[in-house]
Amino acid sequence: MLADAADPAQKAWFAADKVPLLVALAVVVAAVLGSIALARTGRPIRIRRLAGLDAVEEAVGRATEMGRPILFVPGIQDMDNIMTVAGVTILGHVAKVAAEYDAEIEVPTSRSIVMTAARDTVQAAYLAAGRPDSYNPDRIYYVTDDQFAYVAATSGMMARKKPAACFYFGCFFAESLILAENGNAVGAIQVAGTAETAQLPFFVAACDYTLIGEEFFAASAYLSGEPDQVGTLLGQDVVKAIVWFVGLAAAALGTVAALQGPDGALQPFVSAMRAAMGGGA
Amino acid sequence: MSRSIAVLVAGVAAVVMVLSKFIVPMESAETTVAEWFNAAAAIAFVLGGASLLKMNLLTISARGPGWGYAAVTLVAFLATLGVGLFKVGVPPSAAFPDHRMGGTPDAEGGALWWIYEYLMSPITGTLFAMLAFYVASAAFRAFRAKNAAAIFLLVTAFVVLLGRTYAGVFVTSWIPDDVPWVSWLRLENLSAVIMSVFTTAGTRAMIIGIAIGVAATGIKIMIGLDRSYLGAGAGGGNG
Amino acid sequence: MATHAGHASIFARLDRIDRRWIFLAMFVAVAAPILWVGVTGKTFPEAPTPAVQGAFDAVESLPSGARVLVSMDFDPASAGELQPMATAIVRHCALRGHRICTMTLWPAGGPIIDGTMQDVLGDRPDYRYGEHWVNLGYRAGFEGVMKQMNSRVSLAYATDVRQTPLERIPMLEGITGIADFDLLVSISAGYAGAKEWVQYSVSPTLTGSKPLRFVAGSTGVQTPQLIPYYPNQMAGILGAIKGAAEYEYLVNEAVRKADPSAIVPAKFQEAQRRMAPQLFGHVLMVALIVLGNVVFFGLRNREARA
Amino acid sequence: MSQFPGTSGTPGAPGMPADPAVARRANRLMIAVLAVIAALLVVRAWVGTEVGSGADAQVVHGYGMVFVEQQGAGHVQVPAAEWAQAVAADPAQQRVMVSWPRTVGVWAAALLTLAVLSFLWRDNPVYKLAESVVVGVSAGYVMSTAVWSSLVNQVFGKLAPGLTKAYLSPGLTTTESDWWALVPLGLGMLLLCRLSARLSWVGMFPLAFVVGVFSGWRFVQYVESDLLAQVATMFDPLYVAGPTAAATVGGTLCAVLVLVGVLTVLAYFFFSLEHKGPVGGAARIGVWYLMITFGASFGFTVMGRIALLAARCEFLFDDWLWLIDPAGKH
Repeated sequence: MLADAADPAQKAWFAADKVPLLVALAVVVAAVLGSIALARTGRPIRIRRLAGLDAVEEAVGRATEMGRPILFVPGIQDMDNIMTVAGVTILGHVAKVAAEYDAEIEVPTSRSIVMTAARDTVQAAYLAAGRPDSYNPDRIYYVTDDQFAYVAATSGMMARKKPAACFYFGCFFAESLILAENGNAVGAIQVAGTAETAQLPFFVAACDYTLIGEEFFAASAYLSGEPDQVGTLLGQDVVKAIVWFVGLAAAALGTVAALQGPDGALQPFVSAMRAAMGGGA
Repeated sequence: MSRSIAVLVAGVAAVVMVLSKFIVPMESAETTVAEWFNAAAAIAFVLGGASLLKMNLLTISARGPGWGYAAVTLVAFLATLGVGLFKVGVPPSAAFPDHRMGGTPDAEGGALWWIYEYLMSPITGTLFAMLAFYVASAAFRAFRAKNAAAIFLLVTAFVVLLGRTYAGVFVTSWIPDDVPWVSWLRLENLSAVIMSVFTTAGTRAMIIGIAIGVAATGIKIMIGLDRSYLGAGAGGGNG
Repeated sequence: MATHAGHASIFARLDRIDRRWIFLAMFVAVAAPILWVGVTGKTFPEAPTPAVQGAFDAVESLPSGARVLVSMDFDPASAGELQPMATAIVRHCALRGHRICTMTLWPAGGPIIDGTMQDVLGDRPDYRYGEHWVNLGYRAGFEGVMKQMNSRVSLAYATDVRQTPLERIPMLEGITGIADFDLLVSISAGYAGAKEWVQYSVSPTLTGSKPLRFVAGSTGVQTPQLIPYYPNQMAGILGAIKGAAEYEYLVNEAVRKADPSAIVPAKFQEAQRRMAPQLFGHVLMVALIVLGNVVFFGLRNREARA
Repeated sequence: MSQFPGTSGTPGAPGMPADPAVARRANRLMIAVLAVIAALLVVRAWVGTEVGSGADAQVVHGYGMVFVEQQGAGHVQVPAAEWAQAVAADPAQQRVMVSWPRTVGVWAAALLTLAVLSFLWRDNPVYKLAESVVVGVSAGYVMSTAVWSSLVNQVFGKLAPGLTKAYLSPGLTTTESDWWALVPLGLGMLLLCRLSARLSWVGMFPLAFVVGVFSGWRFVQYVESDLLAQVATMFDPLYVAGPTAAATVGGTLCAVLVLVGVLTVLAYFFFSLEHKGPVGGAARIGVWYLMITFGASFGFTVMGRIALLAARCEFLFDDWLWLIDPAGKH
């Protein structure tokens, strides 16, 4: 229907059937840029509480009580992976809590650059917590790039040191299972966060708390406190809200049209809208 | 300075690609860029090989721990690359029987094919197959029904695991298949309902959310807000 | 209380069990049925799910001689799951007389195409290369290849693997962009694969005059993420080895229906045979989870009482 | 042997008994079980397999034999039965024969399969060796494939068609040099600069180009395929009339449940609203949907893992040991 509205002469240079797509892109751009601008004005933007983040304090507290270390695994990918970046941001938070409680934190990494980034982050966290002397860079170390060798070494370390809290935040593949299994065996509280969809079920089944997909990025944006990141989060929420109401309206229209039957007044409109959005007839 | 130019390159490239979707005459710009993109992807594989070479040579020359394994990797890499580039043992092609380089590099019977079939396939295949063992061990030692959410998850997993084999048919064969009010309770039907209703709904909402996130990242790259890629490595991935 | 103490010690011992016994149990659960099926040749009947039936119908409903593009986007690491699918779909196309064009977006996919075509078309001298099937092979670039193929297939592939220029291949006459194929099939193990095909090549055609029909075959890990695309953006999905078994069953049933005396070669029942080790593997998994929880909560209760 | 360190099994690791005496006993028992299994397999293979039938029958002591037949310029693998037939007809024939390279290959593949599986026992040098081999082989394979499939025709062929046709690619039809192909070549060269610490900043430009192009594409295609087209499905009517009352109720219920699921899971992923009141209620329902979705994913993933293991077992029993012949290869 929208496609028909375009002038035939324009079809030569403009893809008329893509008008709905253009509208959708414009809405997303407006929502995201508008929200970032709003965040930059300094207006506080509230982010809801995330159970996984609340659990950090509880887990670190327990580790302190038991006098056992905390394990943090920032995934097995390099710093070019956004999940690793988000994981290291969350590491900053965990390290700060650990510094406040004076708990020992252990960070084995699978990439040397991640080790460097993790050391910087943890050092800054200890400084912020007012305990720069307690920072020990030797507990943040590079193991090996190789996936299974990394897991074997980390598992062995877990068996020896028996961490009371294990955090897995980053990009994980098959090793997620083995890590969570070993954490369970030493009786640790486990908190995980990843956007790697294939590993989420295993984390949810084996850990006490899991930040699921977008929740993981939201936690990282919230903890980073950067207006651009928080603004982007808000912008995405705005788009989701639009999707929510458009979806609800679409279902209502579709149902009424179906109840009216194929000759009903609404049917042509519903079919045209659906087809224009790429949903078939 | 050079960082700003790089950010500009990324932004302009992204915007041009977006516009070419709507402006029909720009389609050829898009396919030309795609060709460059593809060549860059091919060269990224070369880059991957070169960086493997560099890393292992460094390990060997420094006599670092496990340098013997690095040497094995190096020999395997160079041997495979050599027989691949020179098409060792490749049967000549039917169209160009006299041409030394006429055959396909990994045609059956050639040296590269042998390496693929008898070294690469079994090792990569078995490395993946190992996950079956790990998941079994984790099943016994890690998957705990410690809260309602985990119980829901595990029960669904049971239904799917059993419903997608003959076990499901066997266990619930006593439920009549011809009474529509109850037949959906048979495990094989229940697992189909889970897929068509719950997985469809849950995954649909998730991919909508992911799409919005990807779009937001794209916008930030276009206007130069997101520069994280400048510190990043290159290369394709699989998996 | 002797029995109670006995229970507790069983729990404690199970809790400390060497994990290699669990590995061994998994090996036996998978290996024994393979040997049993290998000796007896028995398979289970399959009841096709709608998504698999949709895939079958998409191939079945095309007129004989239709052109199908099959992209085998996987490598040997996932061949255990996906090879039976590739074989079954190509075989179905060949039985229906469709013309098949193959390609791959994965560098290690080349020999997989060769093997599949040899398996299916090895005893079909009527299927002549160039006229009834053609192999374009691998091209680097993932989505870049899709973008080029959307406009012109020849931009991505100047020649096929046998170095014949595309314009001299009879079966590709009249094919410009990817939408000129009657059906696109992707059998994929991840990136780049079925999801990218939907996003880059299928969805853009849905608002146009000729939507591209698409069927996906996918690993167990990837399948749930493709489900929301069915049935709007995909005509069907073969999910994991079970999907392959159902498809094989449908094809073999169609063969038997056309000719009741036909004997289905054993190599075309691979996925159906695999459902036996699957059955025992799945049952073992369920048993391990249940047992693990019994042990866990048993020990916890005992600790609570003590 | 410090160049080949195998990390010793981690004593006391989870799933390994802490008490050395118990560990030794468990080890002995496990070795005994594995030895019995191995012995059974060897004995079965030693007995041999009869291939062919009737007068053509030959006994072959399995163990990975591969037979090939000359076909055109190359060789094609054929069942052992064909070899038995050919030998029975003419003992001196050269048409069908044992392929030693492939037989050695099956052995290599079987031993490497076992080498990888040995990691289940504990980390060891044999496993590490197999792993080192595969890292090198995969990189070499991928690199040579990228050169032949993409660079030769798409880059070299366009720059120097004459040379490329003469030495590399006889099927090439281009004759004129296309200097635009210098662009991707230049991009590639800049990309290779990333290997050098001093020049790696140069590699930033091709990377920025690739990231830009890619994010432009993704921006459009994710919105078109995963946002717009997915929202379009929400036009599906909630009332689905079926042929029977049960079908109508079932269809309608399913349609309603799908919509409720999409909306509640979306609500769960709202981050700027506290999960209180109606949003909280919706989010709680959303969590149930997510758990069921993950449960199904869990099941499918496990299914995939087991399928891959089954394929490896089948290789060992069929191609190597000839215990079974489900696909008629022998």
